[in-house]
Amino acid sequence: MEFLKVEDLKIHFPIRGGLLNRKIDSVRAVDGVSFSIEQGKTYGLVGESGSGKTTTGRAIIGLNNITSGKVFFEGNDLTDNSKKVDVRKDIQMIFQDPYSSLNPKKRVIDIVAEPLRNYERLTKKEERYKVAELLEKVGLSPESILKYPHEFSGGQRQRIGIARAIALKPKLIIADEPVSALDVSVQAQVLNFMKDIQKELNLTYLFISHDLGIVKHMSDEIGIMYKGRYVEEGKTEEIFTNPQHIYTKRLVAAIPDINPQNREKQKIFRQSVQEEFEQSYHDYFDEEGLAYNLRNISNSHSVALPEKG
Amino acid sequence: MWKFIVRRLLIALPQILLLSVLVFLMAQMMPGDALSGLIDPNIDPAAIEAQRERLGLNDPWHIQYVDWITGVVTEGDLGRSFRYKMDVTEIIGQRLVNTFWLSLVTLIFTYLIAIPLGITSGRYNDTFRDQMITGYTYVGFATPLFIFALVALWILGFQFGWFPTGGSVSPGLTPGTFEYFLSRLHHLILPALSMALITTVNTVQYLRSEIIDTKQKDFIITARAKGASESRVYNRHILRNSLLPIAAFFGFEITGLIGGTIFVETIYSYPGMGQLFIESINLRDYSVVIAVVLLLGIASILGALLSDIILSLVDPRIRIK
Amino acid sequence: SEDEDTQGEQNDQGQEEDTNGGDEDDAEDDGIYSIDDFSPVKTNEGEAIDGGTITFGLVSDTPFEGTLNHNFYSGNPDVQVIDWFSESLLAVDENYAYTQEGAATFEVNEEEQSITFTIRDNVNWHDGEPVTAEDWLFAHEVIGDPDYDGPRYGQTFTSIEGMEEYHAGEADTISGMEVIDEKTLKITYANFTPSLLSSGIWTYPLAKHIFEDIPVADMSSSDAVRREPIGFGPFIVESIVPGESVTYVKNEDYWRGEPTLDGLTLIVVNENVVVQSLQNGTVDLVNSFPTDQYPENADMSNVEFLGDIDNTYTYIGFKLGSWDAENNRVDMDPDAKMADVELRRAMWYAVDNATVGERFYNGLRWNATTLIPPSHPDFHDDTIEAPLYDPERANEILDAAGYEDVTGDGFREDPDGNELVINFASMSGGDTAEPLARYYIQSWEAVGLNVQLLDGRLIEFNSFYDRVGQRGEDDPAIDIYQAAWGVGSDVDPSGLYGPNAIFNFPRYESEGNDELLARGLSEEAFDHAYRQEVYSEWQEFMVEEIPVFPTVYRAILVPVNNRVVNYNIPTNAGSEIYRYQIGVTQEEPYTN
Amino acid sequence: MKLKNKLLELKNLKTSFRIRDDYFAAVDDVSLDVHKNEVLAIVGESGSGKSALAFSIMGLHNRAKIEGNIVFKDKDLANISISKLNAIRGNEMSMIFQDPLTALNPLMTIEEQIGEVLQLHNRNLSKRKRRERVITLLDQVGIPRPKQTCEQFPHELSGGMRQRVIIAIAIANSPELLIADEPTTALDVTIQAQILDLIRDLKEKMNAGIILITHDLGVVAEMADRVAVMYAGEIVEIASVDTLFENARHPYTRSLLNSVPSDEQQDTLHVIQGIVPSLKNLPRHGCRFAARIPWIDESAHEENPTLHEIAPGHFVRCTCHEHFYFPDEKGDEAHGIS
Amino acid sequence: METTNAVENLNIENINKSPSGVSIIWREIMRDKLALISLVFLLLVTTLVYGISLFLDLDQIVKIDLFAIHEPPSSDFWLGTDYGGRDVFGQLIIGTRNSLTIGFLVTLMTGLIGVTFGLTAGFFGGHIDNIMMRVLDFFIILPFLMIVIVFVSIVPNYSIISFSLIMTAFLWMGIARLIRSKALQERELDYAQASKTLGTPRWKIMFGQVLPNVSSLIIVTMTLNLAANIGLESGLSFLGFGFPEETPSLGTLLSYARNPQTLENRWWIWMPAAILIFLLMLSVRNVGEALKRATDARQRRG
Ligand SMILES: Nc1ncnc2c1ncn2[C@@H]1O[C@H](COP(=O)(O)OP(=O)(O)OP(=O)(O)O)[C@@H](O)[C@H]1O
Ligand SMILES: Nc1ncnc2c1ncn2[C@@H]1O[C@H](COP(=O)(O)OP(=O)(O)OP(=O)(O)O)[C@@H](O)[C@H]1O
Ligand SMILES: [Mg+2]
Ligand SMILES: [Mg+2]
Repeated sequence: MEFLKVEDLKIHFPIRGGLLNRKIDSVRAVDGVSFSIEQGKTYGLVGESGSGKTTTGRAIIGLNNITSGKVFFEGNDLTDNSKKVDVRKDIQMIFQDPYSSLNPKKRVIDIVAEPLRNYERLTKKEERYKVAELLEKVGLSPESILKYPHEFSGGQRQRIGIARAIALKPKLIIADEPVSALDVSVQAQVLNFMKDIQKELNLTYLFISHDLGIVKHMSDEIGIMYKGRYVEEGKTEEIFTNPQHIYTKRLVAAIPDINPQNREKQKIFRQSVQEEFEQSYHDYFDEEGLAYNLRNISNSHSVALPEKG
Repeated sequence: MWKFIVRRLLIALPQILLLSVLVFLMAQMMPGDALSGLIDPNIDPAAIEAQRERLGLNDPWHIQYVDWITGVVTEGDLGRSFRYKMDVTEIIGQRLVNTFWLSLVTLIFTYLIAIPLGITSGRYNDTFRDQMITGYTYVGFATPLFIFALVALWILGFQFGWFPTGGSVSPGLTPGTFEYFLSRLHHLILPALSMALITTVNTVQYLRSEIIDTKQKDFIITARAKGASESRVYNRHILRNSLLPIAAFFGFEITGLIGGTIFVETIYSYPGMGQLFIESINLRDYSVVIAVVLLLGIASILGALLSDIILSLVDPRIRIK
Repeated sequence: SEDEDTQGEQNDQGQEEDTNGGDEDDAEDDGIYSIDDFSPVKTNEGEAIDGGTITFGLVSDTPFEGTLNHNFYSGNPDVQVIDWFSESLLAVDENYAYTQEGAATFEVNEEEQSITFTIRDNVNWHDGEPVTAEDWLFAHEVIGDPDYDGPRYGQTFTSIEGMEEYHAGEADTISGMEVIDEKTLKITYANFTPSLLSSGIWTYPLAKHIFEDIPVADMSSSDAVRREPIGFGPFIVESIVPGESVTYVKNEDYWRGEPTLDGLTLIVVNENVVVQSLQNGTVDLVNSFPTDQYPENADMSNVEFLGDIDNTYTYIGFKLGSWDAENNRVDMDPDAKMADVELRRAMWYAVDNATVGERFYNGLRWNATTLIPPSHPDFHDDTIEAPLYDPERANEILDAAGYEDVTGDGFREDPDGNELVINFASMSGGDTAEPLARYYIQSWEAVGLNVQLLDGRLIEFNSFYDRVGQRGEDDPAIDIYQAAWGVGSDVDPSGLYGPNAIFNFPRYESEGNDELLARGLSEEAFDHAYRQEVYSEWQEFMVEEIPVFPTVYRAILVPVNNRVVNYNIPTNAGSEIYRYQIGVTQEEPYTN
Repeated sequence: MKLKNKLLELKNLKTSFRIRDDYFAAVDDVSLDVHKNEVLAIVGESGSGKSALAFSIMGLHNRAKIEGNIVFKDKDLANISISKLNAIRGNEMSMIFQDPLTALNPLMTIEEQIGEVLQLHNRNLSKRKRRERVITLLDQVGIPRPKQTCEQFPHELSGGMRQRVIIAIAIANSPELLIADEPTTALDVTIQAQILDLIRDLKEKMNAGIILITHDLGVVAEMADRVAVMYAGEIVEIASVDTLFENARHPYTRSLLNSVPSDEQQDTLHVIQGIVPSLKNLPRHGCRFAARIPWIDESAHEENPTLHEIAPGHFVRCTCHEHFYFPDEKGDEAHGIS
Repeated sequence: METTNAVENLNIENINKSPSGVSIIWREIMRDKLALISLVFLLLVTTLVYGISLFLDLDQIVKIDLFAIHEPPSSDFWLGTDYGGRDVFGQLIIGTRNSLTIGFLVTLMTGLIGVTFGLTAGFFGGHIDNIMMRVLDFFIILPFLMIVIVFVSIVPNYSIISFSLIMTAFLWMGIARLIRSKALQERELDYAQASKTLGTPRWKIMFGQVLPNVSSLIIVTMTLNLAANIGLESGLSFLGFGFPEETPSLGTLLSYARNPQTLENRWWIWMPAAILIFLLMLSVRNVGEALKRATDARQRRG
């Protein structure tokens, strides 16, 4: 039994219009995505803006309606509404924007205790104790308990968000661009911390980002999305050392190299990738510019290529 | 564009229908009817009752409604005023023209006042000038229109005698002549100005805050970085963008005017829709009441529609093709 | 004979010029005036110049409707407009009895129960066509037509022989009407009463050559009524701004003679601005001046205030029964809450109408005694003693009648010891309506009667009359009410107090009343003195019976610019000063 | 580095904002040179004063107090009439803004917006010429169908396209100095790469001096010739790009470099303790970075830290760098990463 | 993980609370002199009016006194008397009380309906929103003043309550629309989404999470509405669709000014009411603006 398994997930948003505001078309935000994650690992989801990463993540946690496909969590079908297994508390989310993800009108204690109040009956005292403990775990002083979010820096706020997410001891955390809004130095802080608690609590991450550098740093496995579809999936090293899809190559080439000595090399590399991209575009994408279905090229690495030829 | 308008009108249709039912019902619930005013020992009550019967005033309301709405839809017949013994359409025709001019002049005044004041206030915010203007908006907000209109009538109309104190035109002038036009204008100025001075404060304030907002937008910085002079920045960028919501408000102003005309027309004895409404309510001339409310309700709907259309015309972001 | 009777919505009126020199009060100090100090006729100061124009202010909150024909109009503002260009064919004297001074003369044939009218030869419509007997007949035919939508059809018409058949559509012609020749009309009456000769005749012809092709139902909205109205009066309508103003020019062909003025302008003047308009000469005169504004403006120097007694009285009515719609008559209920005449009498004694008149109306309304106001000097009997304010007396009467406060709550219970709450309905509109109603309640409270304002507020005009019973559906919640009646040019009160009158709101009837009313309309009553006698008796009778009691009579005030000469308040019937004689002494009005 | 081609010189620039009744310096005593055909990168965390600096040069602050000199080609922009400044900006000197979503007027077409800057500095340009020039520019910044784009409104373009339009506005009059304030932060990596290429091309073609503001060290490494590191309103280190990445000295620079995930990076990234102080709470005395490296002895800091030229063209503020070590390195060595 | 002493010893009562929204508002008002004066004035008027009216005998005030009609101010009648000989000062006190009561009632009721409606529509969105917005659209197009006048002339039992209800029925849309659009924005914000993932029920998110975030908007709008409502009431009374005179309101006193004699010669009847209305509206407005600034960090003065 896989820990998390997503099968042929499709999420379409209607576009309304016309005389009576009927549905006239749909945005295929996610269009046939399948992947699975092992417990305790980090799975990175990469892709350019609008490729459907967030939508996928939100669908798993139940914030988006699923058009078709299945999501299994520890063998339970989350898309089956008739079965009321409450596994929701085992899945939590960390949001991109540390500013809007905390209710500005609530004190830290209310924010962190919110999941506890929903699922556990604690006395006021127990609750306070628990919250202080969680804050301590994320490296904030328990004295902060009565402050408002605006009194914290971005990194601290993101950690409050994490404290809230781990309050129920979840098994899976969906982290949607958890550090994109943060400064480099603060990014480091949050990333380190996420790794720490992963070990400590045996967490599984679905780590969504468009920054390949960070995904590479965090993930064991990576899936690359393009226009709602997967173009490549594999172990982190495989993706970075042996990208197969032209789109993947292009992404990898676009990462700025931190060594100024490599400037020229990088530029030439990028140009060559760009040329290849332009030339062989039609080998990799169908008439609508969408990726083909994934095909295994090794047992841990698959690429979206057309069927035979 | 046309599709959009048609769609909006389609949405408006049930609204109007519902409005007509509501108004009709309300009118039915009003005590008395137009004939109840005819108490005269020389008039045979039976004759009055016969008239009632003939006019269908004794039918149940839904039958009366269906009769009425059929007339409205099929021949634009809004019924007949009991009091004026005329087709409602005709009475309203006269009054509507008067109210139209009053509203138009008021709107012109409103914008003539609001735009310079709002711009000055927004551009030089927190200066003395701005404080004066803001002061005016506060005073304007706190002064009920009817008090202002009453006092204005008193001082300018009577004490100084600069303006006529009632009516829409001096007697004896021939429609179409220049004197006639001037006289009408003369009769309009005071009511329109009173209404404009009071109701414009919202627009001034809105424009002010809109300008202050726009001033801080990034694209204004872009304009400055292009080397555009301050006046150009204001005229080409800030104003255009701040006036947009004001333009869009234009349609809603119409709705606002309706309330104002009731007061102003009553106070200045200006024979328009507002005055007609109050009279008709008092005299239970309810075919007129229904027609006035319905018409002004439709005006509100059209105002809102107009706003949407203006907005979609001037704002490329929501331009409808 | 415009018998504008109506209820309380009628304008207050007022009187004239400088303040009194007073009889009992010195008005200089207490601002109380008396109708006796006003003349209904303008004092002429100087010689009239040739021509000139005046501006007549029609005091009204609302525009005039514009139904500009005597045969169709329904509101008072319109008749003010009409009277300048159209007039009755018959003139009346001070008691509203027809005279031979009008555009037509008549001859009564009591035997035949008919009257023959002859229109003078020089009476012509404004377009030059003669006013004919046909026109007069035509007016009757139109008003009697089932399609007619105006309010005129009533007793004036039904008393004509064959009218009801015509009205019902059973006859093509009115059998009682006969055109003898172009200028002569003979009308035969089925119901020949003395009332006929004071207002019982329809005296407004309708220009047949203009209206004949218009369907009756469309006449009132036709251009001939609304835009180019026609008459044979002293002035001709020149232009109309609908609802707002009318300009007239003189009718050189007017049958009494060419008018002095070149023309006149009528404008609607809001009550709120009437003083200013008079002061600055915007208007020379108005139809009626709001009396409550008089004290502050009594010293206006450029006008003379004329005054006349209005033909209306305000009264308190007691509900004594209900309307029996089946039999079309009142159904008096001996167990009604107000059935005890002593209770009603006590309530009359409890209110101080003299003071009300002085204080609320500065003496321009005054204590009323009987149900025929002094506007009909021949019929109003001022010797009758009606209850005057005397709370002691009221208390005594109540005590004697068994209304005692047994529960000790300060209010009297009825003779059976049950709680007595009297519901008082009063109408809104009019400046003093609210305090006046409150005052009456207070006064009754002072003699221990628990009177409550129905619904806690004044009732709007229309619903008031609906609830009081103008459609026969009396609201049982009403015990007493305050209203006003205008007395027509004919004093016959049957329409208001007769057993078959739906407007008999008290729902009162008694043998004595029936008999007196019948006698007033009997043949003998063609004798003036006899009729006076009968109505004097009736007035006295009603003071004893008290189905209603009158509270105040009213004055009409008409300020007129000093430059105007030969003006007479139109209500002042029989003065022999006519509109065509009005002139001015200078081109411009005097200003203040 | 061609020193004679000095284009811009900042001398003791101090930009202060008014907060309630006091002025607080967001840019504090900054001196810098920019030369022709050079990319000077300014890096630093959010709130360190980078944008405030750029805005000061362009004269775009409307309520800030600016002290010191901004000498641009012999003219001191800090003390120049607004009309003269207007003649320079958009013309000889221009700026690219960070947020392509908001930096364009939503009610004007692309053509109007680019045309405006052309018209402002060349009144004689005919309408037709202007349009041609706009199309050329759009083409130049890599917009595929320039003719159609002309007629379009900003909201009809993607973020990358809009940023190109903003660049087109900036280069319309071939400026000698181009200030780019985080031009790619809002964009996807692939588009970022394209935009950076574009800027680099422009530098070469127009021989312009470029101030590139960013907090992405990767971008710095790829683009810059020289780098100035800002912290809390001050420049803490200036060096050529190679020197900086190989031999950064200032503790802040080193910490920054250490916190980026990179190929050679260990499992845990370096974290700078504490937070960037807000403008009101900036330390105004001593080493401003001291609070964030508390394990370094106070005596290691200068009392009034100044920039020291420790190698030709390599300036470092304060003496604390000589004693700096990362706490987990147990203090035995004080070398930068590489 | 071991719990450290810090957690063990955590004593919540000793931790300094950060300033809450209320105190920020309070600070802002204290800083704005005009708003402070306005607030003090409002409180003063409110307390005085409600306080004094406890001791006033309404029956006595509205008692008709035929011998004291139109008395100018004197020591017996501080503000003179009206045309029924009734004490204007007493009417002013009661009138202000009634006007304020109506103002408060209408503001509260419209607030309650508007907020609930707007929040529900905005928060649930989709079809619910669609339907609710149609309803709202319908109310919005009604010509308010006219409909109210028609209603007033229908209603048989006319009292402060029924009047307030009528006003409310046609006045809740503004705030509803405002709250809805704000709620639409808020529900998309991550904190609301976060609550969903945390298993918080929808209604709890709506009232517990979203509501506090729109509360400042609600307070500001309601304050400004209060001023507008007081104005509306007086307007209706002026037109003659107000209360019976024995339930005086400020509008009742003002409507006496329709009589030109009163307007010109008897200032004591209407002028105090006019001034009071003016000051009340101005003060409410000042306080409202200060609140608005307090809730908008950008405009805050301190
Ligand atoms: N509620 C929605 N209604 C309509 N379309 C939506 C909705 N949410 C997302 N989309 C569309 O779905 C597509 C995928 O969006 P998504 O947010 O998942 O992308 P992403 O990969 O997370 O991008 P980013 O990096 O910008 O966050 C986009 O085209 C977006 O416009
Ligand atoms: N107009 C202003 N009024 C007051 N303070 C300001 C103003 N503009 C900037 N600041 C403050 O000045 C400091 C420097 O701001 P600046 O925008 O220059 O930072 P930055 O380095 O560009 O950061 P980022 O990377 O976020 O753009 C910050 O603390 C900021 O809050
Ligand atoms: Mg996303
Ligand atoms: Mg910046």
